[in-house]
Amino acid sequence: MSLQNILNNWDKYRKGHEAGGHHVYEHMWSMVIDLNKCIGCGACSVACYAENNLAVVGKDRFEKGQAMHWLRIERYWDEPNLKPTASDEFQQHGASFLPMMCQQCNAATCEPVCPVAATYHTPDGLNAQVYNRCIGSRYCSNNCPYRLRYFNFYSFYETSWPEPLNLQLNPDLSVRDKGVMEKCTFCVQRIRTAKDTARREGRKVRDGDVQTACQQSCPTTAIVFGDMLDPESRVTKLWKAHEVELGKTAQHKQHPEKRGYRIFEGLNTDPCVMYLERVREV
Amino acid sequence: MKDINEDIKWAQINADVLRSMETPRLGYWIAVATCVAMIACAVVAEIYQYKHGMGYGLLNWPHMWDIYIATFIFWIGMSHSGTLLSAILHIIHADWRKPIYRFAEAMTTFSLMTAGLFPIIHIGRLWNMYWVLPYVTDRGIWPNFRSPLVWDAFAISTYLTSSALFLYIGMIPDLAICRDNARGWRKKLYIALSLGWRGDDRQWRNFRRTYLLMACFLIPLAVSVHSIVSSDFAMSIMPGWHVTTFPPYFVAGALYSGCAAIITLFVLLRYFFRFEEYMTIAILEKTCKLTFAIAMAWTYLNLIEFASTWYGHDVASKEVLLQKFYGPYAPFFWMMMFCGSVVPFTLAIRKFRRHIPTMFVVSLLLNLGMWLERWMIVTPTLANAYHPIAWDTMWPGMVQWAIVFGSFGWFGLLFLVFVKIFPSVSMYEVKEMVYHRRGHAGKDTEEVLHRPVEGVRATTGRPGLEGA
Amino acid sequence: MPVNRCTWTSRSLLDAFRGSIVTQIARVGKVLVTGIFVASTVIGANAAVADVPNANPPKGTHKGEDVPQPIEFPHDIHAKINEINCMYCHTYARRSKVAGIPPTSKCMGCHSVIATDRDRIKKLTEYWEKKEPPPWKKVHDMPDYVHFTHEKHLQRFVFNNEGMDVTRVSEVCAFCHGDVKEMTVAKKTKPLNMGFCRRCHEANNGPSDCWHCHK
Amino acid sequence: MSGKEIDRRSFLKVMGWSGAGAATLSGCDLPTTVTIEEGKETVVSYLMPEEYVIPGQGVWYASTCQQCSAACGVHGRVREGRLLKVEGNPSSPIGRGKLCNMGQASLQAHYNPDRLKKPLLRKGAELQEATWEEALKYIEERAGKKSGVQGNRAAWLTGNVSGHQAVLLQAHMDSFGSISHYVHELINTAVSGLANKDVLGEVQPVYHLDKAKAVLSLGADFLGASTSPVHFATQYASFREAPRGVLIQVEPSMSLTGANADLWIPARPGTEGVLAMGIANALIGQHGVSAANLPAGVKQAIDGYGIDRAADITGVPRTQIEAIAKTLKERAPSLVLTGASAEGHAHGYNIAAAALMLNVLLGNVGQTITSSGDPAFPQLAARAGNTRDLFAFAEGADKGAFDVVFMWGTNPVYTAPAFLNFEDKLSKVPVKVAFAMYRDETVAKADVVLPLSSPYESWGTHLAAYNSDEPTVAVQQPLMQPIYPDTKSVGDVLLALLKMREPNTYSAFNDYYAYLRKAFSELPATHKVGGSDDAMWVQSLQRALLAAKGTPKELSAKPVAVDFPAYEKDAAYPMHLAPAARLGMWDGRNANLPWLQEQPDQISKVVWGSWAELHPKTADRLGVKNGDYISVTSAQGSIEVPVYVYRGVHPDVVAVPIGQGHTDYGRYATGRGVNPLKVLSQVTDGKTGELALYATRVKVAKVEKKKPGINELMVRFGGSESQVGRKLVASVTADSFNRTEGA
Amino acid sequence: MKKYRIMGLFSNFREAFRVVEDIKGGKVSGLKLDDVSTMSPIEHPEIDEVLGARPSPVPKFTLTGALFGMTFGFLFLASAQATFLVQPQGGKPVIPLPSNIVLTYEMLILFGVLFTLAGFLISARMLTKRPAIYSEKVGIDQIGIVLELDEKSYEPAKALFKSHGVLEIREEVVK
Repeated sequence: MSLQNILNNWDKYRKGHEAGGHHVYEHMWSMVIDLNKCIGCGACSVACYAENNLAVVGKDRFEKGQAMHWLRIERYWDEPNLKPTASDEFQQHGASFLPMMCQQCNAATCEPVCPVAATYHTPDGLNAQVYNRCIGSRYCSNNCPYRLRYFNFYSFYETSWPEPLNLQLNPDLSVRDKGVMEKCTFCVQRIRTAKDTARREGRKVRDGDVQTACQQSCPTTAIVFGDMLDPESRVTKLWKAHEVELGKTAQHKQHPEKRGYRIFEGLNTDPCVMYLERVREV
Repeated sequence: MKDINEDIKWAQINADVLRSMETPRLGYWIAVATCVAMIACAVVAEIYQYKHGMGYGLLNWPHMWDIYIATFIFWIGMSHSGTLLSAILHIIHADWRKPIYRFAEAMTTFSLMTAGLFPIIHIGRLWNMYWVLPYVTDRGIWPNFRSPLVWDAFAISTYLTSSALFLYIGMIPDLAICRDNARGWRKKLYIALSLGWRGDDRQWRNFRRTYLLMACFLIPLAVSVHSIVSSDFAMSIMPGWHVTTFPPYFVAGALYSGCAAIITLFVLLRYFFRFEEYMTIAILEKTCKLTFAIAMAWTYLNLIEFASTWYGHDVASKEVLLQKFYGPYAPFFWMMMFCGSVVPFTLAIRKFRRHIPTMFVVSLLLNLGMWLERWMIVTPTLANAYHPIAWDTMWPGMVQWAIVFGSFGWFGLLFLVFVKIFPSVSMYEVKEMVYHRRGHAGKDTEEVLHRPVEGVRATTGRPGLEGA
Repeated sequence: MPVNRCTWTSRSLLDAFRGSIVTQIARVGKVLVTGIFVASTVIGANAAVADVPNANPPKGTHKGEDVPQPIEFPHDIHAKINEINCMYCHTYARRSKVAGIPPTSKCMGCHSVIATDRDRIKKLTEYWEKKEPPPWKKVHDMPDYVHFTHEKHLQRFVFNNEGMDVTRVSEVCAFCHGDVKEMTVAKKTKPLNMGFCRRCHEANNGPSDCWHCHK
Repeated sequence: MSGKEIDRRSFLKVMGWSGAGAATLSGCDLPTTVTIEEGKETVVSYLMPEEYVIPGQGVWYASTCQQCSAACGVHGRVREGRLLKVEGNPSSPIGRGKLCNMGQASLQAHYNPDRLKKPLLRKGAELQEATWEEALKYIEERAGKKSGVQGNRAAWLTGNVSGHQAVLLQAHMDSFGSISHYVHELINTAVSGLANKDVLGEVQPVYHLDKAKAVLSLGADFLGASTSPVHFATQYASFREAPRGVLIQVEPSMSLTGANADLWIPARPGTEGVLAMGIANALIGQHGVSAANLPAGVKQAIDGYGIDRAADITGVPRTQIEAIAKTLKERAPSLVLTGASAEGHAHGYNIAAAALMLNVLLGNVGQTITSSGDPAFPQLAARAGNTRDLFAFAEGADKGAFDVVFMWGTNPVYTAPAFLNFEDKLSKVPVKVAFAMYRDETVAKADVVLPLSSPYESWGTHLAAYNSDEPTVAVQQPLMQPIYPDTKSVGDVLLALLKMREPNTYSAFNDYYAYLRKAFSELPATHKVGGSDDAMWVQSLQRALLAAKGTPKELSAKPVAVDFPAYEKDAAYPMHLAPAARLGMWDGRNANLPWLQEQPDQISKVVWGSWAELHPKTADRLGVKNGDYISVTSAQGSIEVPVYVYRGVHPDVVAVPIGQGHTDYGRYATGRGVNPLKVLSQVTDGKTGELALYATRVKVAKVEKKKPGINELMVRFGGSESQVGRKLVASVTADSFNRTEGA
Repeated sequence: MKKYRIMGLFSNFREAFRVVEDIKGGKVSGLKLDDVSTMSPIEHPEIDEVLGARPSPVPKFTLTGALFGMTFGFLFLASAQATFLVQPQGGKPVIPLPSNIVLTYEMLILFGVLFTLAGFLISARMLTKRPAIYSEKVGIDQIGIVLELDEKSYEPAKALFKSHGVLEIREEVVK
């Protein structure tokens, strides 16, 4: 905490996202979700409940809109680029499913608004939420265009895990009490375990070492997860193949028919989750 | 027409004002009891919320904020007129401010004290509220200075400190008068508070400078405070919040609701403390005209905000706007427009302006409109933001209503305590007003100045300020 | 089943205020004072204490409570008199986040022949014969949102630390556990709070990312 | 996954718990919201742990999921003796390392707070807790060697059962000389099974979705409530890879599969067969598909349903029928499947047979439909359930044909339609023995209840109801010590019962583990890894499966001639009831799992309750909107249920998914929603006698509900069902996809 | 020599000002303008014309406070941010100017106000004991002309007060 420090490192401290950001990233965890394969079954969502100690809130609280699903499957009956079918009478093209979890934005709008810095960007490229620092101002959730942050409106642990259901709780992460915000962490406890194991074995984290709970469960393998800084990882290849790049607000694709896109990219949140468009017979 | 009867005797001024601070009567206690009862509602609700979580206020995903924040802005807004207007009017030597600025500034301080409660009440873990403050700790963590909420904390504490000091410094000569007329505990209190004021020329000279400098600070400060509060919204990314006109819009709204509140309290004080001599219709009229001007500015800024949203053609913002017009919150939106933009036209009509009961009702309506405005800023955006899966209509629960209701009791109680302990009309400044008026009137100055003053003393025939 | 939860939420409002706001304000004050005090002393003291190479041991003391254990385990006899390495019994420390209480089989490995006539050993044998491990109580407890890893700290200060002899591991353990050699039943003698951790991380270039410890 | 799966038995034996039961587990690093509790928490310590057991680190063990009959392999993560998470077992040819939502929620079945902890004995009207000795004595007195119960007077009413449990069950039956085994499953393949047998010569052939380029599904919800949802979903993933297959779904109300179809068509309920005939007509007539391999009768039947007639009967436009035919022809190989909504009619068999005829016509047999071969271990094979058995059992019970019934793995009191009057008939059996994990409607009627340990606490082997082309015996091993010490695995219960009947043979086995271990050691030498019995056993446990490749076989392709009754309108009951089953609630057995209750239904996004799906047209006619109540009345009774309106349902259909409406099934399920099975009409499939699930005609009327309570409210996730122009889900054409990603 | 402080109370402000003018004009020997001060119920700037310009150092305090607030504010924020390295948030730099400007602005005002207050308390000699000659009438409507004088000027001054129609004379011995 000295003037010297500020002056010496001024350039470093003044480096924003556009200039590459402050971090020298160790990893850049990211995800690809193939909507062509996603069937909307919800296995990922339940897997997330199991892995991340998500509270079951019950019907009345669900009705009030206080559910805690970090990974939610959205279902829409229309698509913006899909013209209504000739006979508008039936839902002929089925439904449009969209699994939504925290997009781990590199320029996350939730981060700068937290009054106590309980949410920030880690050197792993993750959007961290530190539960024990959170005071529950809920500003982050308000400022998340994806609405992917969930608030502990109650001490859910009082009702969600009657004995012996509480024996299932994962000890690798906290059970959240009332008054704190929570959200998808890309299964940070699994990332941590994989990194520890790799370190113990004296090697780098390999592609596939970390599987998120949703990815592991997905019956159609629609979710791919990995490190964008590893040039050999599947996600890197997919992002490349679909001509989507991090750090852009609009992708100028050489092949516009490539399916990759990021949701609300134009808001300059720079999400780390790329979706692959659904495929339809027309 | 004259703002004030310039022939009023100075001793009478002292007597009238000190009388208002005397041992309260039954009506006062009833008012206090009412306020305490209202606070009790809020306290019960808050205890419940504290124990069981924010959910019972029916806050939800995506409505993480609701009328707590709306009421917070409301109170912050109300705090603006007092000090800001007082400071501006002081600088431009509009001396009609003098009989009414004291309670207006008190209103500022108390509404800030009320507003300050809301961020605390609304956070999920209020027992950790102090983490917002930048204190040195060996844990090596700081608040996040990027967050508009931290700006709020800075701005509000600066504003509260400054406006309380402004109020207090302006009150020192009056406190000295109280000191001279008080007994018992009050005497001790006023001795301490008047800081040894004796009214010598050195004190007056420095007092004048200090007061002016404070006023100069307070004007930009007050503007910054409400623009910072508007940053809570304008700095976000949400449609309907991310609006460039928000800072001036908020400041205008703040002045507006503050002026309306001044009218309300003006009427009440005039009636209950028989301050007809000081809080004259002429001053009321001036206040009303000012309010009308601000109301029109507010209306304009409101319309320009809609226009820019409409013209700007951002899909999400437009959606929010349309939802305000036609959605489930539309009745409240149109009521806000009615109260905020139509009702103030009564202020433009002399007949209404001079009719005190009408003005009382109108001022309440204006403030209702301003409260609705804040609600309509916070909630429709949350109800219809970018992600359509999170579109939701939410009505606040009883816990929220009770706390909002109680905040009025808290404000009322603070104000009731204030009027009995502090002079709610500035005695020395009314004297100055009379003095200068006569000084400038020219013709009868000599005569008035040379006329021996009758031996009227504040204490004569009156018990003075009793303190147990 | 007593799944203990409490304190930083509220049982009753009064308790909560007693337990949180008032004490926290007090704590802030204390922290402010001690923070400045400690900061000044730490800088001075770092150079002096250098028993463990490449390490700046954390400063701070704490007066822990006496914890009644099912068997009054004498750390002094084992670690001081008999000079048994800490990791002989706390064998998981180098492999896992938790140091682990030694399995009863490990106790019995020696105590089926050594000192079998002592009361404590008789009690131990009783447990062994009942096929029940003694219900040891946790002395160094962390809040559940803190994820401390013994393994990494041992790697940093012992195994990957040049010039550090594994037999002196107890000096590293003492960073956080105090001089256990001088205790019978272990007692908490270090504050083990965030300031304590942070200061040490700063002094030894440990990670400063929140998510390293809080998840 | 770490390769540390080894003999669980020794692990459990040596692992000393500081006591027994759940109470002491609290000490082992359970995450709570606690701050510091110096000296109050007990630390977990072991008595004599294995080398690989390290506190603070999870170990993965393989086992088998028991949430449905698909028998997916799982890996369970165990830490400090607690099972924390299950994942798919990548070695399992069924799930391929994947797991569905029900599989994930199996944890909650295991840790369910409503599990039975002690045996129950009926004392008067009440079931009261008893000891195992008392319960077994009670059974011995009434069904032991000396009880005199013989032959078919002892009955078994179970769900799907396979593996060594089936062997023991058979032995138990044999000890009575009984053949009265009634296997009841609501979600079954009995109708198509018979059609398959008649046409293909095999009840359950293997489908190759991944090889098909076009799939016509007549109500087959293979991604949802089907015989092997995870397996089909993994196949679906490769089906959808470029070059991408086309999925056409014909059904009365949208299923999960329908929601993912390229073309979703609501045919008039029960006319799917006619549609198949029409398509066949179009194939023969317009695309020159040779009908030479069809028997004459079949050809004749096809001719009877010209495209126009088919279009008229089914309500599917002619153009669509032609388009389907075109797609099926052009995108060979194709696959035609049928499912519950097509088969659940009085002529369900005919519809299934017509679909098979299409497969034969398109030459799919041998391509996308192949034989599963003769099973390697026929005695372990799954006894697949159906509803016919339930009728048979009810009839027998009604006549007083049974002295004792053993019930397990099925909840007929809940699933039986009201017309069957099952509860009364069941009560006529003097001794009702139930083995169960939870109290459910059937258990509540039993006289003695033996508490089962959960599948993750039990040993067992299973053969999947649907086998992929790599049939395996799935091995189920306990992942943790029983939470409740007074529970026993199914195998152990069966052994205990057998010991009453055949003490000489079975007293050698201490427990089911011993039996199973012995059984494995008697496997032919070809199964032994390197000729070692122990190595084979360890490997079986590590992979939790044992290869069971059967003898290869060829399928026959002899379509049978079928005809369809004319579609009749019913003036009194103009609507069709579609009691759809969903991946999640399944047949209602998962209603007590909070994760699944809280997971929004895939289609309607309703949580924690029932709903009725209506077409907007129908809803307009009734004057109802989302959340309003309607009554659905059949000749058998009436239910009241809130409405969800969307365009994924035929206008003449009201779809009420099954699974809710439990009356006695623990805290999460009881009193939630309605059970549409209760209003089913007494219609059965003409050929198989199966309950025709989709054949009920109903009438629908609006019901006014003033201020519904939370229990009656329809709670749905999500604000907008439209993307309102935002780019959330976007799509490209298959052409473009095949072009860019096909190579 | 004895030192006195006397105060003449006037209800006629003009008359009181004339007293001062007379002293200025040397009517009382040994009395300088610097020895004259007033006690008045109101703030009336024209008194400066009578008493002459006297210094008020409050603005200096204000300037110091504002400058201090600005510098301290920014440096405090920047150094806190520089040591708090888990700060990368939303792609913003570690030391973000927009928010620091806002907060610096607030700190400027806060310290400006606090220093002004301090300046007032110091330069107005607040928090000192009231002199014995203080009359509560200056809190009502009378102006007091206060003179610091010695025995020599004592009587002439009193006479001067009387000549201008003083209502009351209060006195105290200073030394």
